[in-house]
Amino acid sequence: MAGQAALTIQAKPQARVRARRFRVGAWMLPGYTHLVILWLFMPIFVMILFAFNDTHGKYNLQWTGFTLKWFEHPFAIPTLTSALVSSLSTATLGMLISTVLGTLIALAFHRYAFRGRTILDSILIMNIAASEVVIGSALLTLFIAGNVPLGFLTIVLAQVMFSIPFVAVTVRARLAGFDPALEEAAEDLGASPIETFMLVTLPIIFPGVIAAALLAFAICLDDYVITSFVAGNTQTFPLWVYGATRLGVPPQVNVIGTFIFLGGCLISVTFAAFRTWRNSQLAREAQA
Amino acid sequence: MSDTDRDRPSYLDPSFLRGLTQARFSRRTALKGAGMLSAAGFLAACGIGGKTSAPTSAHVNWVWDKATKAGTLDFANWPLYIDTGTDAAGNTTYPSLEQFTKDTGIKVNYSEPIQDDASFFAKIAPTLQQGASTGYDIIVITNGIQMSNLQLKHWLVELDPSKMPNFFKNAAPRLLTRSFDVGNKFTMPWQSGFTGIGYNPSRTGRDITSFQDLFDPAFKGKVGMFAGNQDTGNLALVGIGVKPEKSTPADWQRAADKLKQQRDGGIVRKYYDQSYIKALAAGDTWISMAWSGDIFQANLSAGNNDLKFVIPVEGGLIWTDNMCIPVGAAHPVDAITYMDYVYQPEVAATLAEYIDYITPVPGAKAIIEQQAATEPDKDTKAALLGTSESPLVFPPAGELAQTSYYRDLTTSEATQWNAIFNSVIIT
Amino acid sequence: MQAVAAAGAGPRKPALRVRFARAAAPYLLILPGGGWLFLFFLLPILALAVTSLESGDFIAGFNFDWNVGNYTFGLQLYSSQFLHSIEYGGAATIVAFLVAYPAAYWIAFHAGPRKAAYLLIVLLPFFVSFVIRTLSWETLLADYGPLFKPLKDAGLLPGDFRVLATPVAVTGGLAYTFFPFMMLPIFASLEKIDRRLVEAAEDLFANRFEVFRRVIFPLSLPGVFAGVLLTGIPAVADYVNQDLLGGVGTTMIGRVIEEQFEVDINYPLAASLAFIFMVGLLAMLLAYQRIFGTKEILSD
Amino acid sequence: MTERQADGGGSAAPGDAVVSLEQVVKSFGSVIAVDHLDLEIRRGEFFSMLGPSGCGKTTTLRIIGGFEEPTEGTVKLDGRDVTDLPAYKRDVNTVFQSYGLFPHLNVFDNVAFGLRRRKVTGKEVERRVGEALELVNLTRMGRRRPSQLSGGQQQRVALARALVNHPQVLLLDEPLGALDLKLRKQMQLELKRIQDEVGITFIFVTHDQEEAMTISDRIAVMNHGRIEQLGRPEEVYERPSTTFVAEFLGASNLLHGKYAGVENGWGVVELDTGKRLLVKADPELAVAEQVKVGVRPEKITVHSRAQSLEPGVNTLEATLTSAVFVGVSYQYFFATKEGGGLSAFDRNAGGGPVAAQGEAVSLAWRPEHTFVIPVGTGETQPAAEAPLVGEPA
Repeated sequence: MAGQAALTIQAKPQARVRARRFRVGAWMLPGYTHLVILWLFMPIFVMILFAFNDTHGKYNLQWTGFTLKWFEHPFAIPTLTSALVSSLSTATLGMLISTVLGTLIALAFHRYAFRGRTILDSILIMNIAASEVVIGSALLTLFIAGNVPLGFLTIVLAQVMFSIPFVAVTVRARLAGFDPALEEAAEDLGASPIETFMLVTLPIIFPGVIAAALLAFAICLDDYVITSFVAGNTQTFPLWVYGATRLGVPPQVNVIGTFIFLGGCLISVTFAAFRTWRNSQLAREAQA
Repeated sequence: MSDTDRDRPSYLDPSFLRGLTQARFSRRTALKGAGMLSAAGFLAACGIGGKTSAPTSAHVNWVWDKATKAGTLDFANWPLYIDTGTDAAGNTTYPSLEQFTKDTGIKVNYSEPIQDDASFFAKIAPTLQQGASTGYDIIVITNGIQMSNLQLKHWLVELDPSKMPNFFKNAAPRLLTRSFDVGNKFTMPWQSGFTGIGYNPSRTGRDITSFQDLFDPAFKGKVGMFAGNQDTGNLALVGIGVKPEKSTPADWQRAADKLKQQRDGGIVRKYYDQSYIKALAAGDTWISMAWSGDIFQANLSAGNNDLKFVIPVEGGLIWTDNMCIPVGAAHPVDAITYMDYVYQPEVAATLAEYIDYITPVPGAKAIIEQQAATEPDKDTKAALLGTSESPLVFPPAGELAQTSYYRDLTTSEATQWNAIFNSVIIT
Repeated sequence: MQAVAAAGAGPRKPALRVRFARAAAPYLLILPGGGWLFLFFLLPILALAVTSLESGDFIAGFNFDWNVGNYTFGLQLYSSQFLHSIEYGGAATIVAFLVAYPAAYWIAFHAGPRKAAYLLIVLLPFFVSFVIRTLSWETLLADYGPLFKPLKDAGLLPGDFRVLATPVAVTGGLAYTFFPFMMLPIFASLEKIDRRLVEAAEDLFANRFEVFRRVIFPLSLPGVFAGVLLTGIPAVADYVNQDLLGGVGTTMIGRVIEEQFEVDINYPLAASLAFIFMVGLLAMLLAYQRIFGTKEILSD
Repeated sequence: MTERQADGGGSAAPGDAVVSLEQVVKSFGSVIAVDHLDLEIRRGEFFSMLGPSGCGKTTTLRIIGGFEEPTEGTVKLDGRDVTDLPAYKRDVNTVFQSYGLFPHLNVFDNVAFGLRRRKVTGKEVERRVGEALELVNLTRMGRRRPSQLSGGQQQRVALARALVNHPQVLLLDEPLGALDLKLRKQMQLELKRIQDEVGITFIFVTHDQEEAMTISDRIAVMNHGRIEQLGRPEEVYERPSTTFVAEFLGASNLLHGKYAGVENGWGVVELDTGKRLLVKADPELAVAEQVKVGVRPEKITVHSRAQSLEPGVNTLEATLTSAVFVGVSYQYFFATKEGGGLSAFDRNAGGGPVAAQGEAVSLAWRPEHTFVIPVGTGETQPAAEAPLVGEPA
């Protein structure tokens, strides 16, 4: 009996292999893709691994044993913690302001044909494509010339500046599929322009606005080059980490990096789950 | 602060800088840079309006008459350049600073933004140029171009000698006659150190003694040099047998040519900033220009207790990092209180035990020996003795004689120096 | 109708107020953001241009005197750094393309229902700060790091083999850092391709390779060009990768600009270098815009 | 010509006009979309604007709705000048071509949207939305999202959403365009029923002449931003006043000639070949005026040459060039001496085609079915090529 069962089990896959022509190309491409993914994750693995390294001195370069102690006190370095806090606060401010301003630009592009459209368009592209080192140095030049004290304020000014185009582009992409009749319909039904925006336009483009805001937050949080030019004495997380590279980055950085990575995963998974849930919810509503 | 700052009389005693040939700089000249873009028309309002005042000796009184103790202090230092501990919650603490707070009631906001002199100077310079406060009461700057510039630009508060009794009592005699701060008007040393050669004997396979070892083809691609051109340039001068302080631009060029050989021969792996120590510890370099205290620190780290530091037979460099008060500092009294505070032997001893650079207070040695004598724990005792006996912390006179200070440079010399050595380093 | 003709002397036009409000609306919308970009993007570039024509030094002060010498001096002194930038940035762009395209192709066409998941996975590493990722590469690629130590211990690699502190490490790091900018536009353009076109090509006797060469690849070109642009420009300018992963003789122009600004305080020289660099890139961008338009960049 | 024909529809008492446009112009840059348009729409009527795409009909509708401001001219709603009033302050509602249903709201909230903007609350909203949904037969769909509805259902929601506000005028911008033929026919009747029921003025824009004729009380045929003809469906069909109208509303057989005056109570047109055709006498036509004479294909009967025809009937000699079987009828194409081909429909009564290909036949029709179009200088050309084959009306 057992032998027979084994035979049938074996027989099946063989049959399938024969049925489908076996080709080298069939596994090469997926194999390559998975190798790429491995390559993409290698530094992340290293980061996470060394968050558990039981290092004793200043250097967290060689594996010296497993420990959880860095996770007990991830905020043990006051200057690192305050750098993280200022990063989060500049990024939050930068996100809020650039999301509003960028969305307004996207709306203008979506709704109106106006003089200067192509110029603004070119400025947006230039901004996206311009090198950070050029923008950073230009901003520094201006701030020095204009006697603007460098610090938190100038970081926010800069971060908003380089986030606006990304927000505008992202929201515009969302608006591209937006039926202008919807706004007209709202207006037609007695909604003032503000009501129209709040009740119709915003709810519909909201996923795009959220995506734009997250993008803006991410690039503000992660920016090193421009921020380093205009930060003055203010330390942000990337600036602190970059400064610390000279001596060896303490394991707390790995811990915080791991948290950020997990946070990113969590947000993505939540988004995906929310989508699935919403779709099923809609399906259920339809059946009711 | 900027209001009072504007009223502040300018001062300058040009004699403090050896070789300084330029005319005095008035505040107006100094602020010209701030108006540099006025040609563009949109910057008319920027700070050209600073008052010009003749230098006056009244300066010292001017700051210190008005200033009072504020009970707080912003201290900008280099990374890992102070004693640290860990509290119950695992947070990093600075015991000597806490002790200071207990003793004086002054709370210290301690930060470590200084990675190297040049970039830190470049960072605070625009602020100072604007006549604004850097936000720091104490900064730690190495003798060298930036220190000269700070003084040239009148960006340091002249110290009040009456507020620095410990300094005059306990500082090493050699520190009272520094060429870059004649009369101790602007600075008090924080620590000094040597620039020499660090190496990993297990990798090099032999002891390193000479500057020439940095040129050994056997170490091809495994040699680290400094990206800071003061260290690299001066060490190369010493290496080719020229005393830096007596060197001429022709010597600089010869030194640079020597360094170019090393570079083009593929011997140098990279021109490092402070990160050299990481490379040395990781084995990426086997032999490297190094600062004395770092080697000790690196050996504290697990798996790296075999690094060695040597002052080459040709001679090494000695430098001094100096505490100073930038103009516009909000809490000068608190600052000078702290600067003098660390000149107590007990405090100096605490710092020396941790930092392992040359302490400015020779009297600390006796304190550490005392502590070692009464220390019950064997390891701790050995560590204390290691510090008190270390020639890198309490260098004997012979060792000091073997070393040179950086070449003092005028502004125009600095430009020449930068051009010559940057052409080696920046490739 | 006669009544109408009698009603007004001339044609009736809408009230001025209404017309103004409607005409002003787009400008009111773009004013805050556009103003921000003007103040903190265009104006700084103007300031940069002015600074680049100054002379003097930091101690004595800088004067605007049409000092074109900064440009010739800068170009002459740092020509090899400009070259490095183009070499490494260009090589990194090619590497990123070679890595991204097949992966994007497979995910877009053959990953089936797991397409979204794969795309997400590809992007996840980029949640982590770019400085930390680059640092991780430094650790990974160290001469006795986790990647090479085992190989060296096993005798598979010579003891003096190294990747860190070489142009290879810099190029790899750049390709890694800007990978999403290559991957996303290519993926987006591949995804847009109508599957029926593939079927049509197959129907017309094209084999798989021919389908790819004659149909899919040409249709994905806008995404490829956008990716090349979005990867190439920042890669050419980057200096963090070079700083952490490079060695002797790998200095890129971004580093020089940064050093002139942030270390040597030679603002005019730094500004002229930045300006040369920007104008060069802008020329490339304009050429690109001429040939391919900007739609792909803006819609992805 | 426009003016003459606009009056031809019979003028309404001024007080009865719910919408009136006076000398309205709309230009987009150099393109003139609406060209000095005068129009009055009567309270309670089902009014259609018909024309090819680009004729300005949608722009006119959008001007009434407040989505476009006229470059010149006045828009009056119920006698009140609303030219400067934005859409949300006008007592007019629109059913959009793409429906414009809010995708993030369900059917109920979509329909309630306008009520809530007018601060109607609670039970009243529920009652009125319920009524509106009942009116369009969607009573049980309130919880659904627009994306879960069929095209026809979406169309009904859009209608309910507009009607629930009891506007003075309902604007419909090609609302049936996206529906398939069968559904479209059904919705046409439905629209007519609903309009009867609620008594609201409907202004309907379409490019489908059959649709316009099916449901409208009056039709304005537009071309190049002007109204070519305005009147009841029968009027514009049977007596088109321009070539454009004649050709846009179904197939026409047009022959060129000149007006020869009145004989025996009939007007006479002399074709270029000298052939004389009888038409309705028109006092506005001058003798010797260049005209086109037309007859709708379904009015033509086909006879063998030998057959004698009753007097007073217009006849033409022709040769059958092709016959096409279209189910309900045969469609014939003829060549004539007078130039140009003529077409005719013959009901498929079971007898097979009346003639063989190449056969010489006589075509006949009654003088009262003949229409005359003056060839004036203001003659406009059709914006779109007129359909060669029209379906029987």
